[in-house]
Amino acid sequence: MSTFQKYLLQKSFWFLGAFLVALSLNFFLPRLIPGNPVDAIISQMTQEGRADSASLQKIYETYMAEFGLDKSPAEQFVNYLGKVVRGDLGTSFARYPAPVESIIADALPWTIALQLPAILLGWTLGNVFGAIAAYKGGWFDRGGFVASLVASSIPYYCFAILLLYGVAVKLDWLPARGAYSFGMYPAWSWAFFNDVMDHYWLPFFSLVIVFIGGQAIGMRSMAIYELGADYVDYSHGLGIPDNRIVRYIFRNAMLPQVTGLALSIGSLVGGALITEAVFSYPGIGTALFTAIRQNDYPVIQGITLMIMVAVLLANFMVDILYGVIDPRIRAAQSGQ
Amino acid sequence: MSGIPVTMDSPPPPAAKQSAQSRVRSFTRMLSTRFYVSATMVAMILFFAFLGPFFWGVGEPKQIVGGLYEAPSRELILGTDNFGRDVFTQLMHGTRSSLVIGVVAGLIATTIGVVMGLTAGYFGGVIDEMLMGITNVVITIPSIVVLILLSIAVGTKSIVTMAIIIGVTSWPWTARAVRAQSSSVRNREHVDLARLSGASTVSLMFWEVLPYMLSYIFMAFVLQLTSGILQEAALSMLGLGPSNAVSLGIMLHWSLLWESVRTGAWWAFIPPTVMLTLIAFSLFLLQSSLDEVFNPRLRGR
Amino acid sequence: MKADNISVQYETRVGTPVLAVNDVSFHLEHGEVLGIAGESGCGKSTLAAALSGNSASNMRITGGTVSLDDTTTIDIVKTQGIPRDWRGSTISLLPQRALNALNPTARIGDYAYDVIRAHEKRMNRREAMEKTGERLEQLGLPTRVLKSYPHQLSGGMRQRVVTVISTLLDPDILIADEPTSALDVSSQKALVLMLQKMMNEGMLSRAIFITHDLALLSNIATRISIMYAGEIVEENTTNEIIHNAQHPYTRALLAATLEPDPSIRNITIKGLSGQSPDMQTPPSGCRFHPRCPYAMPVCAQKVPGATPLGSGFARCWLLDGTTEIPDPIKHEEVVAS
Amino acid sequence: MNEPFYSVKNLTKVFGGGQEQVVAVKDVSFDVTPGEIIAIVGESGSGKSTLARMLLKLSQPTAGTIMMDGEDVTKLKRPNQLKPYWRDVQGVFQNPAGSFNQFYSVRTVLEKTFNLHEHRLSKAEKLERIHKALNLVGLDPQQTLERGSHELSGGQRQRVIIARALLVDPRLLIADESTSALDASLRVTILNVLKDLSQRLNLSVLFITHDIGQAYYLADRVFVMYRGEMVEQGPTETVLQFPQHDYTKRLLADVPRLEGWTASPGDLSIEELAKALT
Repeated sequence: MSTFQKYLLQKSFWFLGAFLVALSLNFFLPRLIPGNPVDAIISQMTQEGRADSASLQKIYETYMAEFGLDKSPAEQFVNYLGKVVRGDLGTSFARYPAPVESIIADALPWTIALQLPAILLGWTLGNVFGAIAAYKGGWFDRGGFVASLVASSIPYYCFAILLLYGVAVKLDWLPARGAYSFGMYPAWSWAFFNDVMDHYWLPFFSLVIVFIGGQAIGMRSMAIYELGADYVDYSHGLGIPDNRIVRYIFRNAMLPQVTGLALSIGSLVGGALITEAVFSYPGIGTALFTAIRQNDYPVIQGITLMIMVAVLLANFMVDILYGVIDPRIRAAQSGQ
Repeated sequence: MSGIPVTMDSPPPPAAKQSAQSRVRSFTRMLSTRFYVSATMVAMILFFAFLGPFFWGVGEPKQIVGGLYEAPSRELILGTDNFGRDVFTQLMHGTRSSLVIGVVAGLIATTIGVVMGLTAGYFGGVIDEMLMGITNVVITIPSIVVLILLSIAVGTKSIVTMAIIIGVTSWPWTARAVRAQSSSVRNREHVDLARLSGASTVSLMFWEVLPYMLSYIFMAFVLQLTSGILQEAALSMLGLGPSNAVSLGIMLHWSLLWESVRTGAWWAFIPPTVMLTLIAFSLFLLQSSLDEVFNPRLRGR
Repeated sequence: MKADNISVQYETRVGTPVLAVNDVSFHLEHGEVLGIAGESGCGKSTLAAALSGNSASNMRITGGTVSLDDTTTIDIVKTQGIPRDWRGSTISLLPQRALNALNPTARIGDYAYDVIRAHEKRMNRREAMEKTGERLEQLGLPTRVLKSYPHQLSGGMRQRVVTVISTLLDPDILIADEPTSALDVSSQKALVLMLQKMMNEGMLSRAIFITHDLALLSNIATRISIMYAGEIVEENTTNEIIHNAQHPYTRALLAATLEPDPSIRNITIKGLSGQSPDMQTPPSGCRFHPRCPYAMPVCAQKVPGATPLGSGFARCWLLDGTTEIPDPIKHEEVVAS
Repeated sequence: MNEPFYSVKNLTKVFGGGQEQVVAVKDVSFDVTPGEIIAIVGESGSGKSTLARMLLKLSQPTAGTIMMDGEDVTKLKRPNQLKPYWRDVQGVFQNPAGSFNQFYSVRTVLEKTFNLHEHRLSKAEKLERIHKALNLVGLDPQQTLERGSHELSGGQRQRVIIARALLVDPRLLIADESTSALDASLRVTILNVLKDLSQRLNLSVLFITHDIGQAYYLADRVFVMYRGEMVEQGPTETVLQFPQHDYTKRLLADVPRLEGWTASPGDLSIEELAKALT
């Protein structure tokens, strides 16, 4: 077995472990709710007078069976694992009998469409600004640094609220809620596309700007660290032009930033839950916000599980990718 | 025989000798404007949160003092919220809750992180692999998810419970960084010399390794504190906040639920937003100015 | 090549600047290797940095000119170091920590191509590779290193590869800044022999070799300058420095050079007491006087001028003709009973 | 000649396991007699520092024994078991800056050593010993005691570290590259201190170095290490004037001298040298 295979195996082992821990957390934590989740939802329904006692009893039994709460914890866990493997995440409480998978499937495309471009753009611009600021130094650096610090220290949800109020409510330049106008129906038409884009800009920029700030700060400090490296001095001494040297620095400082990118993409789903809630954008974040308000445990659990899996997968790929980019690490993997 | 070979070494020139006083002086001179600005901001926020209620408080934070979304007036300078409660009073109490949660969560996270990292870095080998294995697993599981699940599991929460939940999920980065530091300090020769003086392992870790990381640990604490405050706000906005208190996140949760942004009741959501931003900004600035002092490479930039 | 009145200082955030190099001048003829020797903190590496255009952010060149064969003279204060198009092709640097001097994520060949392209725009990649490969072969190094990353080479190999890259463009002057300090004796010897071969075969016409190791320096340098506290205290041909040193500091350095020779077995060599001066507030008069065993009142008051000594000079009040000169070289050694 | 009091037999240290196994020290044996200075010469990677750490009981040998006064100390591990050993065997390391905890004054650094003593010493006794030790290494106690690491020069720091070892009246001092971080002119003063202490206190010194010149100047006996093995040992004159092992010969031929490299039969041309080194 080659060293690389060994490395791969070892990594897979770790991630399998992490995945099991994630699954167990996802399974056991909601079951720690005082009483059990079904009791909680039933008592809420009773309070709100949403159903008579006969149908309550029926609902109760359905959920007990669904959650498997009538069996032993070990059996429940095995049951749960089996269902997860089959892609069955259960049934929503609040939107009974909608399956959780379909709720997630409706919301996920919106989230990806909103966040993936925002992350890619913010990451690219942030890294370029950061590297240039570190290399140029002086006023450009100081000004840029303070700007990035401000941009990255504004919590992204605060920034989102301010944008929403300023641009959509006060100035009324862009629509204030949703992914498309009320009364529009999703269709492949220009009108619909334009409407979607109108709704898109605000949440998009609120994410991009914050992301640029964070990336720029990270890149700047990595690049400052690289600037002190001996190879930079040596390259200067040999008369290699500045733009080449910036490229070396950029590449070497980039390695940790690549991890950052992949992790952001992985945590994309969970990353800006609140931004969606603020703009009532119909993605995962808003779904989660609603589910929490309605104590819709199966939906909460489904969403958290999906986020965990996404992040774990991204992490795993980063570890492999990292080896491909950095010859130092690649060498260690293939045992040179 | 004896005599000639050993030359008496004269003390170094006076310039090298520094009194404790002058050392303090040169330390304070290294602090930048950035430090003074951020420290002043932090002090003002602390004053506002902890002493403010005695000066400007209008009753209890949850006391209803007026109608729904009353605009700011002379009596109620930030108006009322969706329940008719005084926003200014809530803001002071909310800031206090956020700070308390941040400090407690920061302390918990830093302590766990330092203990894990120090132990792993100092001993190396199997212990290191085990502890870092745990750390890596915790890192790869997104903390916001664990926070959501934990918050649901706990049900009704106090501010302290909230802080504990945040603290126990956010230590791994500190652990990793402290481990890297401690395994490098551990290889310094004075640690071996102290061992040759018969010092026990615990005293080596405490007296020879830990002092080298204090400045770093303090900075890590400031970062953990900041992120604790932000995480609390995020959880609270999602509706998973403490049930018996007001926090900045809870104020924002209400304004999301009751549509104060879209109805234009700016006094209900601008104050907590600005306050959170101020807190985060001043703490980041503080951290970066300290980083500059402790980390000579960044100096003069 | 001539360098005149070079002064360099480091700005400090607190207090007065550190005067690392003070009014240093030297000249360098074709076929010569000028050795600059001195102990840590004497300013020798700062001098190298200033001459190779490699300034740290807080370094200021406050005086000096560099001229090449009396044709071009540049004021290095204005440019803060030598101009970029000179670096690598006219004046090249062989750095102190060669082990980390190569970009870790570039193959040796690609890096060599970058160096060549910085000066010869017309050369394409294949030609550059061929040129580098040829040079490696000439110096007895395997051409496969072209495809290697720096971390794949051993320490001694990396040092030699860096030497090849530094001299790739046949620079007029090579400034070697402590290139041997991290190497074991066999690799040191290999490097010195390689530099000599380059000199002999015309890849290199002259060099400045900076080190703290006088014994090694005597094997490569034709002339030696001894630096102390930012100044050159003595300069002469290698032979004169080794056999007929005049400055007390030079003598102390020579005496402290412990050679594996039976003659050092039964003697006790006195070292110097004290430490190098703090360069924020250098001593008055002769900078060496606080540590000098022969210090006289005048040494603390006035800066000694350069006394010519055959083909070199030394700066010491003992040499101005009014004071009796102590016994030469063996003086610091006291024979044990 | 004195009887040896310290002896090492077949000491071996192996790092790692399986395919990545590295034998850092292999079957090293020697004796030490009171008052002698032994130089262990070798290049970086020859295993000399690993040997020093084993002898100081900072790392556990894979095989072999360390005997002190006929008693086997190889298996001792816990600090309390090792205190008596550390009263006899002390160390000085390479980097004077790293040897100092920058948060403590010279006094604090020195006082930590009293932890090794069997009996509690009074304050006055401690101070007296500290004064004596600092005087032995040529430092003025009044001027030095309250200083921190950053207020001392490299040479002074190294002297304080030697004084630290002297506080317990050791019989064997292991100095691992203790002079290589110092400038040449300061280096000889430290060598002189070691020489003087050895003679005055009948202290044995194990001086580990890569520099043959220093070994020549200081040592009564020289051991040569190469790739973890001790390839040659004997009286300094014999080893250095009539080297037997090829490695010792090459080392001697490659040492730079003021008069140029001595031509020896084993001298290589640059191509051969380059080939031998790659």
